[in-house]
Amino acid sequence: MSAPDRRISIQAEDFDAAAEIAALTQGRKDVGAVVTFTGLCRDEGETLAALELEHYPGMAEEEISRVVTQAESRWPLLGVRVIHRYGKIAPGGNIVLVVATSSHRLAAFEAAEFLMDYLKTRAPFWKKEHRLDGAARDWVSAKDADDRALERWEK
Amino acid sequence: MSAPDRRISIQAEDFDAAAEIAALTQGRKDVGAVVTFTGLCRDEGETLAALELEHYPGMAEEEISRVVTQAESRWPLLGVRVIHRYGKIAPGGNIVLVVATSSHRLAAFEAAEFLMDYLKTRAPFWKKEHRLDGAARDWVSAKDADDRALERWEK
Amino acid sequence: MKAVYFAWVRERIGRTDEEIAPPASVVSVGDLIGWLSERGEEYAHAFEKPNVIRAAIDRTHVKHDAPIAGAREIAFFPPMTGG
Amino acid sequence: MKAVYFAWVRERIGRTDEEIAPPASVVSVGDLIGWLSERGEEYAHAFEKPNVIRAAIDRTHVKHDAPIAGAREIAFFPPMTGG
Repeated sequence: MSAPDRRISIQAEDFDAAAEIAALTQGRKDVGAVVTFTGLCRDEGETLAALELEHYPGMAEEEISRVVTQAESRWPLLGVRVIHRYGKIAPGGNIVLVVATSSHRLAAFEAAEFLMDYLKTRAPFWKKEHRLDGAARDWVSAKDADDRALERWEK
Repeated sequence: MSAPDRRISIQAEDFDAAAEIAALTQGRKDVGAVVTFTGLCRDEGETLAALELEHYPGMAEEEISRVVTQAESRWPLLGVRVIHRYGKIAPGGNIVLVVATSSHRLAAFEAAEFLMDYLKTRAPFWKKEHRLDGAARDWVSAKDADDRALERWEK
Repeated sequence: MKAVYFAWVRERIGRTDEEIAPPASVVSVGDLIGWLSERGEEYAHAFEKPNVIRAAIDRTHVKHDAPIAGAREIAFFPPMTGG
Repeated sequence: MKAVYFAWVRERIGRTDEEIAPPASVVSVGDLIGWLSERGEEYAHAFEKPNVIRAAIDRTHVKHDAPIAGAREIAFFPPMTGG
């Protein structure tokens, strides 16, 4: 089996999920399952002007790379895409994209979930909320639920 | 909470995953997670001319609708798309699309997996293989693994 | 009532659907499979392993012990392989 | 060695990075957090709850008991909230 088609990008620019899926599937007949996760900036209370994402340049790429390598060793993946944006992102905007392709659906689903659980808790990114009323800018707190989500992979 | 944005389609035509994702996310700020599954026609042995998908018109829509209703009652979903193609599909072509959107990633992931597990075993579709050499056309056998995948939701 | 057939059940029987009028002694889906099997070689071939045959009454999956009374459309087919 | 700070640790300290030269008695990441806390109010504020502070040595996550010997770059930051 050849090495999975892998691309990791930390970027300010928006991404195009369809283009990433096409790059992982076009011209090949071995991909049976594509699982795509897109994470977006939410604002249910109509109070958020933007999220600002700070990251640790260099380490972000390296840490995500380590997590992707773990996923590749754990599931028979044909391709992986991870794109994580930084900078200011307005409500409704894209934050993160994970695409995992495999011959079979269970591998693609599990790998995509694993990648997201690890990105949430190990990739060096921090979110700050900018409020519409210009009030205190708050750093988003880490969630216990995200730490718990990790536990299912540690077996 | 308003009813989830739901669309189910059984069609011969190809689908556009990006257009479905856009329809579920554009102009709204409450979607935090989009999980998309695309199932494609595989041919690792270079022996397949096409898969032919037969379905039970009427029941296919109704059964998928029942499964989507179950998913909506089980997870806080904002939107669901299920598109299942029928007719002849060449290797590399799209067969099925499931998109689930939610505020949170775990709900979107679980709902998409649940929908695929149920589609595989309960939606009235049957695949027949057309070989390149024109030899016997075989009906694809159901997999025990697909039945087992269902068990995790029956708790 | 109408019987409809799909995939290799349809191919073996050689038709997509037909009107059937089973006698009153045919109560369940399983009884109906047995009754149909007697209609000729093609039916016997289609239903040779009754336990792999799936059925739906009026577009809803049912088990072989389901009663057929009141059914308008009964479908027979192999295990599904979509998705 | 170089210390780098992110998110509210960076904001409280008021700088993104700096060269530091801790004494030989500062052996572990935890020791370094204690030593930095003594450098002024802004540091004391940033590190007031040492157990919530995450650290990385040369771009790899480490625990507070990790030795700092040989490190070129040590980063301090709150729990991550990406994804």
